[in-house]
Amino acid sequence: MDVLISYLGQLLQGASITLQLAFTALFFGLVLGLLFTACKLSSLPLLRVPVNFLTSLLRGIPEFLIILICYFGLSNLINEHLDGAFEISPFVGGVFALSIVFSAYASEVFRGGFVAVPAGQIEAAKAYGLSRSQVFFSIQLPQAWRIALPSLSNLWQSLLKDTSLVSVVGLEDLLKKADMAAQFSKQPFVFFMAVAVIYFLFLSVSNPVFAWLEKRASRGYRVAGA
Amino acid sequence: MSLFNDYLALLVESGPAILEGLLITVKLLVGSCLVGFALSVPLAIARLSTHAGIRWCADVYSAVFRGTPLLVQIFIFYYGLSQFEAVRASPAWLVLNDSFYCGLVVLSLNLTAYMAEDIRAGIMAVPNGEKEAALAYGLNKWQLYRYILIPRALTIATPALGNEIIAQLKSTALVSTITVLDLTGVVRRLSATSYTTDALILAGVIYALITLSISWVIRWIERRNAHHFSR
Amino acid sequence: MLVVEDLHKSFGQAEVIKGISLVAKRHDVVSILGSSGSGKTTFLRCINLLETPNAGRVFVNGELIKMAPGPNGTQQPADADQMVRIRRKLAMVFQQFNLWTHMTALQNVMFAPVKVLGAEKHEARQQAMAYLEKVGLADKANHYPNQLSGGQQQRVAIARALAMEPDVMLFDEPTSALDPELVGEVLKVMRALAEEGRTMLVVTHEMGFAREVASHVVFLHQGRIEEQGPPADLFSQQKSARFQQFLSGMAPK
Amino acid sequence: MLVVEDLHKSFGQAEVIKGISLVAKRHDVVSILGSSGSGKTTFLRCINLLETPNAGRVFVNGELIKMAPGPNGTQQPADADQMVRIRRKLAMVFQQFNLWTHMTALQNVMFAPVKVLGAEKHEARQQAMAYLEKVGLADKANHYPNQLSGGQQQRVAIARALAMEPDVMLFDEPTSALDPELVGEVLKVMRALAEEGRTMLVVTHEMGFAREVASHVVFLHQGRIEEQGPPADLFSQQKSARFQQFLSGMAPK
Amino acid sequence: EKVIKIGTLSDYAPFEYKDASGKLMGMEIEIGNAMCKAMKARCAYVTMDFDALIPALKAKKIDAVMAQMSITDQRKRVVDFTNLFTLAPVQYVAKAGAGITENPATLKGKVVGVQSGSTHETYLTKRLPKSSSGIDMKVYQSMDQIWLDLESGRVDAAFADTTVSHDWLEKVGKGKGFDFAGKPIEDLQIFGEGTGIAVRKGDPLKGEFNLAISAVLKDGTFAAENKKVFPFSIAPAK
Ligand SMILES: Nc1ncnc2c1ncn2[C@@H]1O[C@H](COP(=O)(O)OP(=O)(O)OP(=O)(O)O)[C@@H](O)[C@H]1O
Ligand SMILES: Nc1ncnc2c1ncn2[C@@H]1O[C@H](COP(=O)(O)OP(=O)(O)OP(=O)(O)O)[C@@H](O)[C@H]1O
Ligand SMILES: [Mg+2]
Ligand SMILES: [Mg+2]
Repeated sequence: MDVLISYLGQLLQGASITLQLAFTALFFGLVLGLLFTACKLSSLPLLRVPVNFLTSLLRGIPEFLIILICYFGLSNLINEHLDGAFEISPFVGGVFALSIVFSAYASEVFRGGFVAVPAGQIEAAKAYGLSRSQVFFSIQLPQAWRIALPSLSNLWQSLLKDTSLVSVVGLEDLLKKADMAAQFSKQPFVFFMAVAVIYFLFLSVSNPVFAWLEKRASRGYRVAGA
Repeated sequence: MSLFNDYLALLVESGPAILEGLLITVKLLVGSCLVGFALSVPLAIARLSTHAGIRWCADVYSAVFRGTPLLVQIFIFYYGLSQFEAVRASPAWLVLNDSFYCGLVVLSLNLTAYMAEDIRAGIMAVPNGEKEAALAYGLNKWQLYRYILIPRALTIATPALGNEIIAQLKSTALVSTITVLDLTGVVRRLSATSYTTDALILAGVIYALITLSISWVIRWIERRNAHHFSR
Repeated sequence: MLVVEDLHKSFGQAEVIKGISLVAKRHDVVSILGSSGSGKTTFLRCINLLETPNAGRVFVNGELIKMAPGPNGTQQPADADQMVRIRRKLAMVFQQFNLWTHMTALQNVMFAPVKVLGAEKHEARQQAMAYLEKVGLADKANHYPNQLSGGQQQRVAIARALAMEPDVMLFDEPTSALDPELVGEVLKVMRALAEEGRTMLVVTHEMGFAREVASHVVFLHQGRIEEQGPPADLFSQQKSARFQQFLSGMAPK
Repeated sequence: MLVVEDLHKSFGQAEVIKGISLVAKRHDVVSILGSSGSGKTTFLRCINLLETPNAGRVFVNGELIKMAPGPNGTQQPADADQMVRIRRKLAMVFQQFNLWTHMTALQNVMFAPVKVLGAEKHEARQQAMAYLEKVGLADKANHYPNQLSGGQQQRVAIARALAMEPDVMLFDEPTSALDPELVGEVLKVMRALAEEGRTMLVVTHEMGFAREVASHVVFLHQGRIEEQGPPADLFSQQKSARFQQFLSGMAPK
Repeated sequence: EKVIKIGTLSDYAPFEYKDASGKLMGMEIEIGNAMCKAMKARCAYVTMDFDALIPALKAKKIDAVMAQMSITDQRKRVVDFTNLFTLAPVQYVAKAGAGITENPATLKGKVVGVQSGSTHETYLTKRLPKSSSGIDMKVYQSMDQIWLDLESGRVDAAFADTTVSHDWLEKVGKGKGFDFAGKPIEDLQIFGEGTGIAVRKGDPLKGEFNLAISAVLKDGTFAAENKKVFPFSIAPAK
């Protein structure tokens, strides 16, 4: 217990890194994910096919490889062109990697939601002369959002925990901090339980938020539960 | 070309080991997906239950398994429980002591929680009128789910479930923390002995290929089920 | 046979059904008229408990549907088994059809007989085809609902209800999407059903139907029965000014 | 003003529209009759390109909707901007209403005017309320579609179309869910619109409407125009046996 | 003043680790500081995972690696190593009184845990394969896990670096009745000589580090730091 208390500050620092990474990646991931979804739903094969391939690839390659590629690969690339004047921080590299991976998953979740929107309502929107983007944002998105929310909350849970992948490039997130403490103190359980509790706290904040979002998004629906 | 030769040499030299790891990975993936899927449907239904007790249990399960890192779960199941004499004496030890089955169990339980959320979303997206028609025709709850809500929900949730399977492919790698030599375990070992990243990259390629085929199958299933959505 | 006693239903603050009582025996065809929003659909939905009434009692074939008090002053079905059992004796054609999108027309029609009544699959299929034939859709048996025209969907919905061969049938505007020719066809079918001894409640805007097929006509207004009686009397002379106006097809001022 | 030339449409192997031509000028109210499945809805959908015709040309206010050959023998709209622009001049009331579930009645009505026509929000709201008033739904403005009765939904759909103040209106059975009283109301509104100079295509099963409001009646049968003309002539004497039968409200043998 | 960016680990006590305040400490860090002083440079430590060290070196995110990295032929293909910096003796750990020693016969029918990809694993596979020795090998991703399974009895012995084992034995193991089993095992071909400091190929930093290593060995800094954590010396033999 004493060890835990002495390392509590470290754990909280790690938790703060985890949250910073996760929120930033969530924002960029959602935006990019919607963009990917739009491409996937496009009637143009030129947009659809490469994006489908890209997102499959992003989901397929192990994350720590993507992070290594983003951090070192991008640095190398930029350095070659900018004479090493530019330095990507581990945070930026990590957020970049987490964002594109998140967006790849999110694009599938959104796509499922969009497909489930009743065709008649999209047709009504088209018939009234809404442009593609208006149909997308005003009719499809609000309804797809409702259907996508539970799966998005899944992705968010995963993202919170995937921040630990960024420890490869030296960012010390919650799990890494716990690892370090466990390795030094030789008391892994104390710290792993602490991690579980802290993640659980995150969950108990984010769950009500998602429940609230779901309720808001379901205004006007009679939901088929039982 | 020398790069290619390097990989070729790696394949020839470590091919059997990699293949063995791949087999374990596939077994874990298929096994946990089957079990996880089978359990996730009842869990999703329980999450939507009007019975507060059932819903509470389901919520707690979902919160525990989605809320904590899989790594920690595996760790606790394998190393944590083994610290207790009582567990070691119980019949559960037969499963827990075997790292492969222990890994399979935890992977399945974890996936269940995630898949249940996707299915819950699908159930909630089924137009209410179709559910009411089923009730009006005297289907009981079980039949309502079995014939109307679940089939429709699965169609709606297919892309999200595909995500879950793909993510699971990589989650299986975490079993290497409990001495199971899956694909990642094998290549980590290879790269640690050879001090090069060739094997890691090779594994990346294999994972990517499996993912591509999974997403292809998912698309195929979706297309097959899509006929009644078109108009 | 169906008895409804003093049924009430509110959505939030708004009371939509304000105490309706009704008796419909075998061979009875009760036609329910009323302007849009008067509570016709809600009334039908309360009978098979798709909507739980706030008060009132419903008997089907003499059996009271048991209700229990639910949370904050509402009611809820007390006995799920009984509810399922009774619903099997009631078939409903919905105003919006509510066909199952993931099944073909044929599957929609044969589904409930097989799963609910336990009919043999082969026989149910033959019977379903016969009903589809009856509504003129044998050639569309393998189409999915989304590949059918509005009127075709409505006819599948009718065939689906017929295939249950229920004691009591609840029809919610079953001919709204049909042309006059088909309306005539459907009315014929209904008359035959009444002769077989079934009980029917039909919400309709077809005055022709109310006049010719119904044995009893009920006029709903703002959740209450404003006027009722045998069609011959009702259509020749109306006591209620509101019903008069409704029939005259003119707008209220 | 609307001109359709030799329109064809197939679903897979089945040809549903087999060459329809039609001219509708300002002030024209064209009533389209036809039995269920004859292709009425498909025809309307081809006009605003919700369904891409396999062959044929459509002119709106004299402007040809450009089509380009698509993959494997189909057609597709050639100019997306043009398509959007033309659709703004066409408003449609769908057979199944297709209201946007995530918007209230009021939002449904004011949405397109604001987003598509760029109307000022405040004004659009006032106007939307006026149209809801016209269809008798001012008190339901803040209800979501799922909280409205069938007839109320249909009236919101009509108000939504009216609010666009389009040149050409496509109505697909706009009174199917309405009682006779409201039907009379809606017909009045339509007559007023025609007097304002708009062009209307109305699919309907209300012979009364066809007789009294339409300036031109078209009878579709199996994807072809079987008979057409001014209602006075058509209803007094039919050349086509099929049309005769249709009107007589009797089933074909 | 010149800045040398040194890549290291944050979870490898007692060589390098972060204490409860997040400060980087450990034997290698202390000696490293002394070497930097000798080189008249300022050392900036950058921590990351072991996997990322060599890529980071190549990407110039760091200039040197000081993380108990063993000098091996494969690694020499991609980086340059300084002279030998520390030795890395290896030894079994088991329950005291279990009768296990460095003699393979005592391990017959027993399960030995090793870290995946380590030289210890190579040793068991090459020198004592199960077919001839009857020793069951179990491979773990990290040392922590071996210790846990040693406690729960899933493995009978752990085979690891004496340095690492010592840390665990002092903090946990001895209290639970575990100890070194037998003497250190020598096999130059497999275990190599020990660890060095890695730098980019052709980097003159290598020469500077070599001078610094000699300096800390000579002035007693190394021995002093060594003594703080281990009762035995891991200084390279002359
Ligand atoms: N997506 C589709 N795939 C296959 N067949 C279709 C599809 N949509 C419509 N059809 C068929 O085309 C025919 C014409 O349909 P349409 O909806 O135009 O009929 P309608 O005249 O509007 O009939 P109703 O009065 O019943 O609404 C019908 O037989 C229908 O089954
Ligand atoms: N879920 C709901 N929430 C709030 N109000 C509702 C809800 N469902 C129905 N209503 C209201 O109850 C009233 C009666 O609706 P109902 O559907 O029974 O009318 P109806 O007589 O069937 O009309 P129509 O002929 O238009 O189908 C309507 O005013 C409607 O707006
Ligand atoms: Mg109704
Ligand atoms: Mg139609």
